[in-house]
Parts: sequence; structure tokens; C-alpha cells
Amino acid sequence: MKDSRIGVYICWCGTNIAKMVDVEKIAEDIGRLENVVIARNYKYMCSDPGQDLIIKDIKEHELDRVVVAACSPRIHELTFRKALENAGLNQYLFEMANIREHVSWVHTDREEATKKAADLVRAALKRVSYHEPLDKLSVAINPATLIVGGGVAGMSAAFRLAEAGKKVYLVEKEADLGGQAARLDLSFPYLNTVSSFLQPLIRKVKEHKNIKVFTGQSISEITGYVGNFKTTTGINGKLEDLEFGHIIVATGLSNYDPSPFKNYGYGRLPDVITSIEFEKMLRSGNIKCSDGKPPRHIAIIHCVGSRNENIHEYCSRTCCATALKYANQLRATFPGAGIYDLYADMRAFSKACEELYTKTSTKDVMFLMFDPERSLPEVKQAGWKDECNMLIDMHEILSGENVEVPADMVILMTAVEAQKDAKDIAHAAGISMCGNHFYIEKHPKLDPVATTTDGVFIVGTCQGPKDIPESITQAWAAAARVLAGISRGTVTVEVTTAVVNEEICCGCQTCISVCPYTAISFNEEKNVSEVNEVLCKGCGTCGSTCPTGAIRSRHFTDMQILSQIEGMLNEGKVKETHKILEEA
Amino acid sequence: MNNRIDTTLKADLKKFGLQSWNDCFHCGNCTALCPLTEDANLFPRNSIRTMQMGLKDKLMSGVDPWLCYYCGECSDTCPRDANPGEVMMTLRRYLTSLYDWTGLSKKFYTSKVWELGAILLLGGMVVLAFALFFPTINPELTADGGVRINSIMPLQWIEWADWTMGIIVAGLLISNLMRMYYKIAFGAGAVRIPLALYFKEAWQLAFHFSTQWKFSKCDGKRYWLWHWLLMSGYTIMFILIMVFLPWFQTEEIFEVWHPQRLLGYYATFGLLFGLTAVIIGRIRKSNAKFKFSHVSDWLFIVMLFLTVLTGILVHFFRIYGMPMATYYLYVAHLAVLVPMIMIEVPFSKWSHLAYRPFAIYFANLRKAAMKYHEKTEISLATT
Amino acid sequence: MDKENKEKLKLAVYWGAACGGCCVSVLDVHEKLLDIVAAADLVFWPIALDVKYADVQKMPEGHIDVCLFNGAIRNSENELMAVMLRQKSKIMVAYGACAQMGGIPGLGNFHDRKSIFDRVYKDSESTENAEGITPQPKYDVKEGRLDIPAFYNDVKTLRDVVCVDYFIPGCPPQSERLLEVFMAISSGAELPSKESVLGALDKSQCDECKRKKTDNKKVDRFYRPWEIEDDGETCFLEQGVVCMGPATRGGCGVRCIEGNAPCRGCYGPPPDVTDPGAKMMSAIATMIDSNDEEEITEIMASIDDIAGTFYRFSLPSSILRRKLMPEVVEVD
Amino acid sequence: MANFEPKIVAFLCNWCSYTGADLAGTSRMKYAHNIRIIRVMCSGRVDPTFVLKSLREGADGVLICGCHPGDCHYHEGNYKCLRRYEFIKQYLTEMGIDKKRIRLDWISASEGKQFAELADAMTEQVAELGPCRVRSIMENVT
Repeated sequence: MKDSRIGVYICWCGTNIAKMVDVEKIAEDIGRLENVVIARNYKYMCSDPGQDLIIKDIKEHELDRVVVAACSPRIHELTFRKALENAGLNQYLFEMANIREHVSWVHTDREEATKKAADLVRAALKRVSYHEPLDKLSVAINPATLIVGGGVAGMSAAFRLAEAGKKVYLVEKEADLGGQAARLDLSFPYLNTVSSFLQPLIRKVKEHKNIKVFTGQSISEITGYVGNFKTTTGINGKLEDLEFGHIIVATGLSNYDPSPFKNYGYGRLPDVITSIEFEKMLRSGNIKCSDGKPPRHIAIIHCVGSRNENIHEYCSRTCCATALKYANQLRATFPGAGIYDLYADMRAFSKACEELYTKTSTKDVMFLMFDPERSLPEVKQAGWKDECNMLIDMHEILSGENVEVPADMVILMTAVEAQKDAKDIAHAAGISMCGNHFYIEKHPKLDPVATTTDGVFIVGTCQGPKDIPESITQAWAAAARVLAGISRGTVTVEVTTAVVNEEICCGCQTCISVCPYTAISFNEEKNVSEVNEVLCKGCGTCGSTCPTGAIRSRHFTDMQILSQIEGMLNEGKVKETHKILEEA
Repeated sequence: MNNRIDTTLKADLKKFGLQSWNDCFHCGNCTALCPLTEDANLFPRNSIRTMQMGLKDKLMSGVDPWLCYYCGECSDTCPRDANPGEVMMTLRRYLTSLYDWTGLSKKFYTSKVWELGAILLLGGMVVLAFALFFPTINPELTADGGVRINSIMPLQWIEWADWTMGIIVAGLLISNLMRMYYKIAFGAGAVRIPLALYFKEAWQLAFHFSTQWKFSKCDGKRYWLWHWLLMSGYTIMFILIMVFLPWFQTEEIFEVWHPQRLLGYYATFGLLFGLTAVIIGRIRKSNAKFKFSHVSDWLFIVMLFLTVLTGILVHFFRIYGMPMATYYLYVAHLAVLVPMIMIEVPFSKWSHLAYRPFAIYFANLRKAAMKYHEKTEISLATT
Repeated sequence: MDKENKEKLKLAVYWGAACGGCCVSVLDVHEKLLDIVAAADLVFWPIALDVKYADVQKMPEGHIDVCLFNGAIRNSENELMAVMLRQKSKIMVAYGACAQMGGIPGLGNFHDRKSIFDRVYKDSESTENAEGITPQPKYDVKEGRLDIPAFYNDVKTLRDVVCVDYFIPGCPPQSERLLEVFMAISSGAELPSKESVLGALDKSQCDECKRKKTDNKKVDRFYRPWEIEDDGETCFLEQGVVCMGPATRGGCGVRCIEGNAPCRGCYGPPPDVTDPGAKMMSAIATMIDSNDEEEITEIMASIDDIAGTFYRFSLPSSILRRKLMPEVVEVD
Repeated sequence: MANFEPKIVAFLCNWCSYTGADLAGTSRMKYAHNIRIIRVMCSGRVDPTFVLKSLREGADGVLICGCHPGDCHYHEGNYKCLRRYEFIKQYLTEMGIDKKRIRLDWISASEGKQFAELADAMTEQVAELGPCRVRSIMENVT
């Protein structure tokens, strides 16, 4: 291995790292190793003085490689790469050791933590000497934007962008725009009609000259990368190639089907209905039981499918307020009826929703609490001499009593869940999903609408349950992010892609079917495989598949990773000079 | 038993003075500070929740409302101003009406017309009685210059009237108590009570009745004192009149230290003191328990007060030999006393003097019975 | 100066733990052997010449120009000679798969000395060895002491014991390749950098393989060659037959495949591959057409002896090098 | 083997598992210090060579983590990894190495807790097996 001049920097991160890792010791030990020209430790490497320190050293000591041991590369790798650039060093001649998230924050034994940190630093040290300079491509950003999903979130984002004079392609799976909101009658907490603001929005979107709406269409495949995406879709058969620079995914949610809950008798008892079915009744304006009679007793059951380990662990967040909304509407329609709200916990947390709860509780609504951990309410057919059609057996935990709730109509507040086809869009756009198939944002706090794929944003309920204001907030946030990107004009894309060594590739074509992005094609006359760098997203699977070692996944080459392993598990060669010093 | 949620009950309770039924959202403050709370029994929350859910059977078979002396702590500290104390008070009224088989109790509680009407009717009957029987008024004084009180009507007759009244009242009270007992002992969540326990726990009755022991556990000892004075005064007077009338209502005027007069004075003082305290309280609304006054509350106090007042006046007039005043006031005295006894004791507020100690008695019986069953179960398990 | 009076090259050929095929392959050059002889003196070649070790011992250092060492290092004799020849030779060539990677003898690393001795000298069906005698390096008889080479626990490659200048892979190496190399050396041409592989291509077998290859390499079951009706045209891998071709240097003229047998990998790994077995395993695994754990293991089970298949020639030079023997486990 | 501290090399995919491990850190969960993490873009990048190399260099165990099946950021890289994993396990067994020294598991970006638990479980699992002798065997050829 050729000699290189490496600078190693161990960050204290204030006390975050220093309190659990002996940074001085590590810096000292590393300093003794081959190829290490300088090893320092510093309070905050990411701070400007910290970066200047690197830049200064690179110039003074003619460093050709840099290792920083600090937080997760997912946080500051780019920061330090920039520093290298500023010092005139190719930014890929840099490696980061994660000694905060993976060491100081998760371990309690300082000695062991220090050992581990040292291992990670040595690994990075060994690896970095095999790094090669790579150039980033800078490409122009296409000012158009693709928005997947024509619900409240999607349309709001579309309208913002269009108003800013940018082209928008709005693709909606259903035949009409409006999404979930179109299914709702009133909106909580102020109980005004949804259509009063939805319809105008739909009209504005449809009529806007900068927005091209594709209804009844879905997106199967998206190629390209930030600034230059491509896809194909079209209206009534005639396909159209769309090119755009950003993607906003607003595919929304679907509603949980409560049939698995035998105890609620959904499907078996005609008057047990889901919240969405009830919304339909509300919109049609006549609330009737299956026998056509108005209900004398209405029970609303919360948390059907939500906050349940076996179905959805999460809280659907909107049902409680919706239930309160129903209680109010029902009281207004049936002043004399018995209204029973069977809840597990009242989570009316959005703005003005607690007030709605208080208001509702003065309207002769019977709130009954059950403990889902212990037992769920059980809906059963009532006897002929009962004054109601159904009876609900429940254990009411505020009184500790097993009680019977009379009901002619039972409304199940069913959970919201990710779209059935969430995975397809996720794959097309390169979004990661949580276990429950909601999309994962880039950072839960610091980057809530971006995704791990540059240029792709997620808004509204495809990211998790939320109410209309929250969805719109996200939509506008994403729109702002997109506009920022467009006004920047160009974007630099990673080139950590796969590359075929044509001297070695024997044309066995094992790699081709492995690529998820069809980025590898076979060149007949050269009898070698070729990688399309634009399509390649650099997963490296082809690299580990290629039996001849002809494919190198840049920045994650076999050599780089093998040397990382070596460095991690070996003490490392001490400089001759030091050996002499130490003997003396 | 029927444990179906019933939203109509609260409407019913409104008539008994229920203000708001669902202000309480069960934070548990009241339970935390009420001295009557026991780990088994979330006092007074449990009753409130039962009321809210309209579980009538459970209410009837419970004794909780009777255990509460309305110290008012809960109402003072309730963050929602749900006024638990008053709810308990209302429940007591409601229960009283449930125990009463005649149904009059409900009428009196829920309609002023009925209550006032009944009072006037009875009062009128008393006056009428005097008028009709044309009493032989003998204005001449006794040797020591006192009024010949018994000359207005033979003491015999009064005594007979007393007895009949006592029997009626007792009959009503006892029959209602039986109903109460039935509900509690065989109602919801009833436990089989071995006979022996009834006797073992019997002393509770006397003890609690005479000492108001549980009340003394509540904060604010002075309320307990007033209540105790009032109660003891009333009881003594009640017994004197009902049982020892000939000994008590004599024409001869004894020395001041004579037990007849001492007892009389004590009773009067107790009543007077207790009453004034309560009246002032209710007027000033000085404490939660006085904040809300149901008609029945006022009526009772006023009548009792009038009775005491007239009684006192009668006493002095006769001592200082003022025949006519004595006679007229005596009639007035009885005209208030009779309806008060006849209505308040069996049907209304005053009945609690019977229900409460019994409730406590039953409550203890139940507890004892449970312990007993546990023990036997354990012994069964071990053998 | 002209070729005639140029001093002839001194050539030595020796076999370590080998089958002899490599030595024979030297003869396979047929009449071209005359050219070799014309250009070189064979100073040491046990299979063909009666030259004693002692004679080699006497040679001055660097006396031999080129030594073709074939065979692995299995016993002390192999090592002794390897060291000796290294001293005497200017250019030490690891000749053939065994010398380069351990080769077939290298499969001995699936066992150790004890298990091999037990099998060979005690347990084998045809053996009668009541006393359970196994070879002893030194044995005293009344005539004096007998010495036989010590049998090593591990099979080593030539590179494990001496430093090697060049590798000529193959089992055996193709004679044409040998000739090319030899002629190159004798003509005094510019020699490639040390430790490089001669007589083979950088590209793998597939490059020369005539069979039809597509990107459709999906396998739902693996077959032994005799289990399929080979059409002689389709890529073996696409027929579900394990073929080491992609992970094996070309240069042999794809003889096995021409002979309708899949490549076994004797020509060793292409330049950038450290462990051809691992690489090929990775490729083959990826071809399995299933995402279900059970199914995958089931399909995998249709290859018996995975280690033996993927490391047929390269075990001693592979990353793990040998099997961990259970009795050793008891030691620690 | 009481105070034996195994060294475990972990290959984590950048999108799910590495992020999950970061989450374990940001939420200050505590787990065994024996895990040494190497980041790869996708579990599909993990080449059997890496696993063998780790053992050769003295690792006592190797942990591979990818996105949950179906959630792979690159569609199916984790399945490719699964297929190789089965082969490596089989190969190690045939080489006399306990296959419990290597483990493949799925950790999503939101599963910091699960990663911490996995790290502990893996450490325990390897500790039970004792030190891996591959390196020592490799170094003294006999």
C-alpha cells in the first residue's frame, strides 16, 4: 500500500464524547501509527475553528487524507467534506468514525468505550488510505415538480408551486381530486364543512395554468436523480413522458377494515359502521339505522385498530376529535338520544380540541372508559324486550363496573393506515418506510418533510396520521423546499456509483439482473457489462455479486472495506521513528 | 341486577336538587382527601360515577351517601366545581325517597306544594283540634304563680296523641329501614351476612348514633360539635316529650337544678346553638355544605327553630304566670312541632338520623361478613 | 549478441505434493521440447533425470535460472526442497494450481494429520494395523536411524514457505502457456513485475467460453453435470450447474467447458479477487430465485459439499485456509 | 469464559440499520460495547469475503443488519444478502466454525431499541461460543 499523509481529528463534542471516551489518549496513540502525519483532539470539530484547524493542517502538513472521529457521518460527513474542498483536497479523501452515536452515547464503561473508539478510528485510518478522489457531477435542476397524490396536501403544495410560476404535474390515483378530505362532512374542532374550502381548492388547482392534473393515474417507475427525474404517465391511454426536478409524495392514507375484531361484530351486525361510513351518512344528511328508524341510542367506540400491538401500535391521532365532532352532530340531530362515547384515552390534542371535548361533555354525552389492555367492549344483539337493538358489554374502568350500553347504532373509530400500495411509490421514488409502511422523513425533528433521497419530499398522511392543518403545513413547507432547490438552479450529485473494469469483466452477465434500477446493460461487441452512472444509486449489490471482481462500487470498494476490517481488528503498524523513540 | 347505562336517572335526580351531573371527570382529588376513603371504596367518586352512569340498582344497594357527613372538603377543593358533597346530599334525598314505600317522601322532596301543603294541613289540624275540643282554659295561677299548663287540655289526651304520633312515625321509619336493609343486604354486590354478626356489630348502632364518630373524623371539628349538640339536644327533647311527658310537662315548677329543668335547658341550648350555627352558615354560605340549600333543608331548619322558640316562650310565660300567652303559644308550638315530626322524621331530612347509623351498621356488617368469608375460605383452603 | 554462443539457461523442475501431472505437462509441449532443450539445460528434474538432492545442494546460489516448482507443501521434504531450490534459483515459479493455491492436495486441509493418519493407516477397510503404527519421522533400527519426511498438519502453498517470483496457474498449466513464458524468459525479454501470474489471462473463463450467456441467471435447483441434459450451448450457470468459470482466470482454453464439463477453478482467481470461493459463492447465492429462507436453504442443499465445490483448488490459499478440527476445539 | 469480551464486526446498511443504530445513540440506549459497526450502503453490498475476512482478522462474530424484508431502500438488496447469508452459514459449518458466530437481522430506521437489544443478544450469543480460533489457526501453520 502506498504511503499517504493522513491527518486524524478526534472530536470531544463538548462532553458528549469526551466524558465517555479518552480522546487525548486516542489522539496520542493514533499519532504513533504509520502514515499519520498529525493527530489532534478538539472540543468541537464541526465548529468553524474546528474546520479551519483541518484546512490549516492540510495546507501546512500537505495532508492528502483526513479522518475525523466525531458524530454520525449521517450528520456531519458533508460538513467536513466541504472543509476538505475548501482546502483544495478532494472531498472523498475523507473518512469519518462515528464515536458518539455508536460509542459515547451507548456505553457506560469508559475504558471499553475508549478501546472501541480507538478501533473505529484505526479502521477509518486504514480505510481512508484506499480512498480515491471522485468528482461530483453538477447538473441543472428541472424547474418542474411531480406531485403524487391529489388530496389536500398534494393540492396545497401544487397550488403554492404553481402560484410561484413553476410547472407542476399532479398525479392522482382516483378519478377525482380531493382524497380523504372529500369523504368528510364537517371538520373539527370548529365544525365547519370541509367542502367549503376543499371545493374552491380543487377548482383553483384544476384551472391553474401551471398545473397539469392526471387523474386515475398511478406512478409505476421513476428514473433519474434530484433535478432530473423522469417518469411516464398519461390520461386515457395516451402516454406522456414527464421530466421534473423534484418529487412531492402526498399519497395519503387508507382506512382500517375492522372486520378482524370479532367483538365489534362489524359486518355481522348491520348497524355497526365505521367512521367513514358514518361520514357518508352525515354528508347525505340522513342518519338512519338499517331498519330505517332513527337511532335512539348511539355508541361511538374509539381506538379500533389503533394503539393495539397486534394491529397498529401507533395512535391515529384524529379519531378522538372526530368522535367528539360526531357527538356534537348527533346531539344536534337527536336531542333526546342517548350518546355513548366508549374511549380508551381521550386524546383530543390539536389546537382547540380540548375545548371541543369540554364543550361536548356538557351536551349530555356519556363518556365511558375502557382499558384495551384488559378487555375490549363487546357488541351483541339485544333481546326482543330491550328498548334497543344492540347491547355493548364493557368493563368501565372509572367505576370498575361491568356495564351494558344500549345502542341502535355503533360507530367504530377505525384506525388510519398507510396506503396499500405505499411500497410501490416508495420504491419508485426511493423512500424508506417504517414497519407500519408510513414513509420515513430524513430527520424526525430537523428535516421532517425531506426523505433520504435528494429531491424527494413527503407531505401529509403518507408520513403518518395527522389532521388537515398539519398536512397543509407540511405541503407548504415542502413547496418552500422545492422552490429553494429550483432557485439554486443546479445540484451536485454523488458519484459513489458502481463502475465496471472492462479489463477484467468477462461478460458473464451475473450482475445485470441484480440491479434494481436496470442501470447495468450488456455491451455485446465489447462483451462487457456497463453501468449507467445516472441510473445507478450506488447500493453496491452488483459489486458483491460480480464473481470476477470487475465491478467496483466507488467509495465502498472491496479493498476499502477489507482494509477497514483489518484496521478495526489490528493494533496497526507503529512508525519506525516512534519505535526508535520508544526503545530509547 | 340490572347494570345497564341509564341516561334518564340524572333528570330524575335534578328534582332532588342535583346541579350538574357531569362536571366530575374523575381526577380523584376528592377521593384523595376524603377521610372516609378506604382502598376498597373510592369515596365519594364511586357514588358519583354510579350516579352519572345511572346505575340505579347499585345506588340503592349502596350505603356510601349515608357515610358522608358533608364536611365539604371535597367540594371546596374540586378543580371542576363538581361539588361532590352536594351530589352526596342529593343522593341521600333520593335514597330517602326510594326507601319510603308510601311515596310521600318523593312528593315532599320534589314538590314544594306538597311539602308546604302537608305542613299547613297538619298544623291546621292541630289548631282545629284545640278549637273543637274547646279546652277548659283555667286562668288562675298555681301556688308558686305558674300557669296551669295542663289545664288547656288534659295531659292524658296530649300523651295519647303523642303515642299515636310516635307509633305512626316509628312504623314508617322502621318499615323504610326494613326496605333499606333489604336493598343493601340482598341488592347488588350483596354478601351473605351470618346471623351472629348482626349482634356482634349491633353496638355500632348505639355508638355511632350517640357519638357521630365518623363525622368527628372529618376535618373542622366545630361542625361536628354543632351537629352533635343539635342531634343530642333534639334526641333528649324528643325522648322527654314522647316518653316522659307527664314527668316533663308538670304544672308544679321545680328548682332550676332539678333534672327536669336541667335536661330541658340543655336540650334547648343544644338545639338553639346548633340551629343558629346552621342558619348563619346557610345564610352566609360560609362553607360548602351550606352553599346549596334545598327547600327541604330550609323548611326543616325553620320549623325546628320555630318549635324551639315557641317552646322556650311557653316555658317562660308559664313560669312568670302569663296564662293566655302561654296557652296560645302552646297551641302554636304544637302546630309546628307535629308536622315537623310527622313529615321531617319519616319522609324528609330528619330521617337521616335513622338511616345514617343503620347505614354505618350495615356497612360494617358487610365488611365483617367479607372478612368472615375470607377467613372461612382460607381455613377451607388450608384444611 | 547472437543466440548461438549465448550461455544456455539452467532450468529446474521439481514436484512437491503433486500428482505428477505438472511434470508431465512439461513434456506435453511435444517436439517443442527440443526448442526448450536448445535454449536451456535441464539441471534438475526428478521425474526425468537422475540428479540427487546432494547435487542440488552443491550448486552455488543462483545457479539455476528458472525453477518450476509444482505441487503443494505437504511434508518437511517438500519444504526443505522448496527452500533449497529458492536459494539456488534466480526465478522461482509456482507452477500449477497446487503450488499456487494448494490444489487438490490442499483439500487435505479439511482434515489434519491425525485424522488422515487414522484413516489411511488404521481405519481404512483394507488396512490391518493392529498395533496402530503410524509413520514416525525418525525410527531407530539396528542398522541405524531411519529418517522419513515429517507429515505436516496443514497443506501449504509454495508462497507460504518461500517467496515466489511468478505463478503459472493450472491443473496442469497449459503447455502452450508454459512454452510462451519460457521462450519469453529465454529471449531475455522484459519480465513482468514480481509475484504476477504468467501464462493466464486477466479475464475469466467466460470471456473465452463459447456457450450462450444471458442475464437470466435464476436458479431454483442446482444440478450435478450428470443430472442435466446439457445442450452444449447454454451457460452452465443458467442450467443450474455450478461452474467456477466467472471466478477463474482464462488461459486454459476453456478445455473443461469445451469438453462439456463445468469449470472447477484450477486456473485460480482473476487479479482483483482475494478469495475466489467466496466470490463465486456470493454470485451463485445471488442467482437463487427465492426470497424465502426455507426455500433458499432447500435450493442451496442441492449443492452437496459447498466448501469442497467452491474451494476445490484454493483451500490453503483461501481466507480461512483450513477447517477447524473439533479436537482442537477441546484444547481451548 | 467468564470475562471473555467478544469482538463483533457489524455490517449495517446505511438507510435502515445504521440509522437505527444512530437512533439508539441519540436516545441514549445502552448496549454491549463489543459491537464494531461498519457502514455499507445496502446489506446487499455485504460480500461473503467481508465476513470471512472479519473472522480471519480476529472477530469472534459477525452481525449483518439490513432493512426489513420489503422495505429495502434498494428494493431487494436485503434479499440478496439473505441468500448469501445462508451460503456463508453453510460454508462456515463445513469449515468447523459454529454458524452462530454470524447473524443476519432486520433493523429499521425507527428501531433503535431493537438494535440495542440485538447488539446485546448477539454479544451474549457469541460470548457463549468463546473466542474464535480462526486467526490463531491462520497465523501458526503447522
